[in-house]
Amino acid sequence: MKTSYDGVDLRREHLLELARQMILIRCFEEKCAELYSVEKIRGFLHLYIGEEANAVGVMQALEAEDAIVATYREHGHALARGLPPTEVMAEMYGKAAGSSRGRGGSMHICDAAYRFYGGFAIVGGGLPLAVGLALADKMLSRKRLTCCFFGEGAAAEGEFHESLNLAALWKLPVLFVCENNGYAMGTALERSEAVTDIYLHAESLGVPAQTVDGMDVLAVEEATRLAAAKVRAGQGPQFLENRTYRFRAHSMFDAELYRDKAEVEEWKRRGPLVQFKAWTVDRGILTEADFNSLEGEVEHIVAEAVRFAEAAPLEPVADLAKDVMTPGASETEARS
Amino acid sequence: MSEFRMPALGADMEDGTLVEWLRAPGDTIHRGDIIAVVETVKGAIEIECFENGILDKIVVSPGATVAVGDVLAQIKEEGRTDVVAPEPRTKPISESPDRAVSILSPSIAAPSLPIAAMSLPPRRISPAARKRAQQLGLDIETVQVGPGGVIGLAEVAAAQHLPQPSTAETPQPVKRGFQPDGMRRAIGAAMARSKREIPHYYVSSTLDLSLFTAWLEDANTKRSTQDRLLYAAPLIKAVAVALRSEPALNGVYVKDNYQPSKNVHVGVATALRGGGLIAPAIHDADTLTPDEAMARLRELIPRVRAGRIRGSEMTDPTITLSILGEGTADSLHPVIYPPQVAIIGCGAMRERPWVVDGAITVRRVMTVTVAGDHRVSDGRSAARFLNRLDKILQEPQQL
Amino acid sequence: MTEIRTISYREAIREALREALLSDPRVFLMGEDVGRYGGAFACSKGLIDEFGEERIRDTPLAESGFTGAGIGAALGGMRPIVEVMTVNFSLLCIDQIVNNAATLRHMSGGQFSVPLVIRMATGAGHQLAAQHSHSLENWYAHVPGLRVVAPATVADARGMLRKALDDPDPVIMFEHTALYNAVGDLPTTSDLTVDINHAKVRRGGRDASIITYGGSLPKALEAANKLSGEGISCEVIDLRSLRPLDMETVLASVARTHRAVIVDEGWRTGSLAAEISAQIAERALYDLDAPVERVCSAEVPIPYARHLELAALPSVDGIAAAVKKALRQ
Amino acid sequence: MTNDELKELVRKTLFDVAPDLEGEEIISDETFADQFDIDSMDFLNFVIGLHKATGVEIPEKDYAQVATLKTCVAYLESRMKP
Repeated sequence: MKTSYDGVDLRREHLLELARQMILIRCFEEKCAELYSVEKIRGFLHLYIGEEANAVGVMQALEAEDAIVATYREHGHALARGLPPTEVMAEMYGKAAGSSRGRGGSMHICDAAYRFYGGFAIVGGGLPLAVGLALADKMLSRKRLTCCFFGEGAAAEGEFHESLNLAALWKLPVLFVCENNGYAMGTALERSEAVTDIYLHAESLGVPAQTVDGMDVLAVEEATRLAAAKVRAGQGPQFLENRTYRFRAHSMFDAELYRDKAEVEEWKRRGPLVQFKAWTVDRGILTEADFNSLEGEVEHIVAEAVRFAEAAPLEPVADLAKDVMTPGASETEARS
Repeated sequence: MSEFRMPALGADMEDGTLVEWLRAPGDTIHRGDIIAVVETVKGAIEIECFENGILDKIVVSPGATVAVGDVLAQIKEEGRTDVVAPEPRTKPISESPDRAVSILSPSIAAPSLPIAAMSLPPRRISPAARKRAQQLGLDIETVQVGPGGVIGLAEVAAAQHLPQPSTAETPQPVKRGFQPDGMRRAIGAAMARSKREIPHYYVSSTLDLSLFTAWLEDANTKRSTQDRLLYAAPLIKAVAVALRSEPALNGVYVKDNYQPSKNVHVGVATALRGGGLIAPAIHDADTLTPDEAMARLRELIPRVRAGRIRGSEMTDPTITLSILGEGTADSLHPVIYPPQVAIIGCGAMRERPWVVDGAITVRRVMTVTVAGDHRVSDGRSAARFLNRLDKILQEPQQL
Repeated sequence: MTEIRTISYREAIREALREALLSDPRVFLMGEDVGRYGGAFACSKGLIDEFGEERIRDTPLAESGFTGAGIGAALGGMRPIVEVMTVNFSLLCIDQIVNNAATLRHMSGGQFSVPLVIRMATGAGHQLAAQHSHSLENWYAHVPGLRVVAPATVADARGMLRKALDDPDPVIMFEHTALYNAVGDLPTTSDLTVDINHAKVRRGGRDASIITYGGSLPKALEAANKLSGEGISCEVIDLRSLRPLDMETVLASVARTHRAVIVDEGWRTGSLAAEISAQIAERALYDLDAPVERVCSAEVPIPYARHLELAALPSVDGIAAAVKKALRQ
Repeated sequence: MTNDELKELVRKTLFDVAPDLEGEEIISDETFADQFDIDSMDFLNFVIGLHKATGVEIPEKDYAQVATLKTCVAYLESRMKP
């Protein structure tokens, strides 16, 4: 980590909050892995463990009015954005009290109140949407931005090029955040991209870009504040390539044949919590005790979230077709 | 106690040879255990058991070939005494769909059909025809097959005039295509019933058609041979227009109440070669020009003779017109086609002495007779109709 | 007696676009060559001079990009009209339409709404060969969450857009390329809005119901006229809405005529005609006097050569033959 | 066209109009209407058939002259261009 971070509040209270959020995400995701093994959570589950610094760091630089478009690995982003852990867990259980009323599941957490447009499971699928949200803001001269998270895998999709070009061409208020964790499911970056520096892709499409240490929450916050300021100043889209690593498999069905254990251990030693704890404790801003009490506090929050999800009711089957269309929009639909 | 049976392992597997038992009587077995090996055309296959319990009695010993579904061994439920009568076990149906097919394949499960029915081709009856027959209280089995070997609305409609043939009649073998004799018999029976049930009255008038025939001859000289008009065409139109203002003659009598019709669909009595008469409808005849009426006739008559009639043509007529035609007889007192309530009969056109302004002259005339249903109308409405028809025929160019 | 004016289908589309742009500042048109070029089928000619580049947005050749952007803008409070030049190119953005536009409302538990209109030209008949001659309306009419309409007349081309834009859910409007030059009458009254929920009986009849939509309507009407000369009276039903299907109107007609012939330029297998035929069999079986007939495109990639293309597409004679088959003639 | 060819043509035209009469023997001096079940529609189609085959226009007033096989052949012969 660096010695100084301009524009970042390094006082105790702020650092405690960063720690709390990262620990919450870590603990929440580990509980999800456990619940998955006893078939409480089904379907696909993609964990954010190891990448916590990115969501937490970026969210610090966003306003309540900004919009967020993310991917299927969006639990951390949802929690960092402030979505209630109880509702996020209920969504993992497919309960009606879940963020998406139990219909989206782990890959499609969303909440209109937080302008959290949610998880998008088609790689690159969210990018054009983010461009559109920004287009609307620009046309209605609203002072806000849209933050779009995606992995380095999306860089290979046509939609990546189409979206970045549109954003640059029309100077739209979009903050692209690429969480480059080195692997697109089972394919290492160097085996799928001729140019592995993703930020160069963005520059070639007319979007100013830079790399960020995705394991350092302060560096992420610093870079995001700078980029967000440019976007808010109307300079058009900005692009951050956060270099990070996921400590667990792509999803629960993955035997991780594509990487060796040593590499994982090596990254774990430089994990976001490990580095942040060392940096804050060495400077005497936070203490070991702070981290322990945070872990206790978070354990309670996650346990409560599980209790809430267990008790929450399922959506009645009778509502299956509810909200396919807007009620009353077409009598025929209602009649037939 | 339950039976362990020879499972079907492939859609085309008929039987299997037991090669080896992997468990002995008295062994406890659990769901999913492999307890035997069977030789099939595809090779040796290990057989899984789906029950928990104790292997009781081996029924089939190694080397024996048994059919799919036969009992191989008995399995006793753990701890359950034998006194419980074994519930009737259906054949173990494995999940594979093709297995279900082999159960239902005719070779095994074909119910025995009466031999007589086996020889008859299946009678293809359209759903609408089946429903219409039911509504009319008609036994669909008695309805003649139409063209294309199908019983449709047209065939039911044609049969609608039929009294139900008594069951004594031996069921004739079903013949393909249009049966004129069947049709003739059907119409004869319908006429008899109509005569019995409908109180007919008759009113006739002889009309001077000189202006009409002159107009027609002149019109035909202006037309090429193909477009030439038969007098029946403009006559149909005239009758239809005259009927517009005579609701009591133009409608249908159904279930003891009369429904006048707002349109005039004229059933044109058409002679079938070799005898028999059928009167399919020309729809909305009052709205047609003479040329359109002629085109309808030109299309309708050959088709009707070939037996290709449409359901709506049989069910829709609200009145029937029967024209005797050239060199036949002076007048015609026709029988009403149920459920209609009137029929118009036209005799042949004749030259007759005719008084005009007190002097005798020669005019081409035709006797037109209205046969009406006294339950619905009386002579005065028929007379009114004939006078109106006369007036229309005196101004043929208006048609 | 309101006066009548005669305009082309293309002109009616342009008027509808202009009226929408004038009446609602949230409305904007986005698509390839909709601006400077005036639209691939000249439906937006002159609009850029009147409304400017902000609201008449030419886009790069990035169907997924700009369609997704349209969806995002709709989420963001705009009322975009995205023009995907033809249904053939929509295969490049069908992911955005199906996985985002159609799904977001339900998958978010009703939190998000996508009030978006996507217009696509469709159909064959101009010898454009297989890649430019598709008719895939049924692909979109298959997807819950979308509304799909097919204006076949000048009045519908002029009147449907208003209702489509008012609809809070995504509406896909198919304009058959053979219709752009068709000419029709419009009353000079101010409000020309038409509903987009119901089918219309374009021609009453007794002996058979011809059910069709979009570019096939003129062929169906011509076949009906040809048959009426032979004493066969056909009812012609213009579906207008392909999702939801107004089956009430279809079933009422079949109940009267007892025979159904469905004309659909899509390929027979899995076509919209197949869906309608299934619903008739499910809900009107006992009214049928003959099997439902379907007149669809031959199951071949649409060929370039004119005589082959004509042989592949539904034809007036083909429709008449199907009616006669249903009448067992 | 010889007399026999013309007779054959008239026979064929009549059978076109009434296919179920095919193969019947035609008595040459008895009217078609009397021998067969020919109504005014059939006769009109017969006249149209003759017109198509021979080009001879038969006005309604001449119908009586083409009512039998013999008179019909004579009528046509006198009017057909050589």
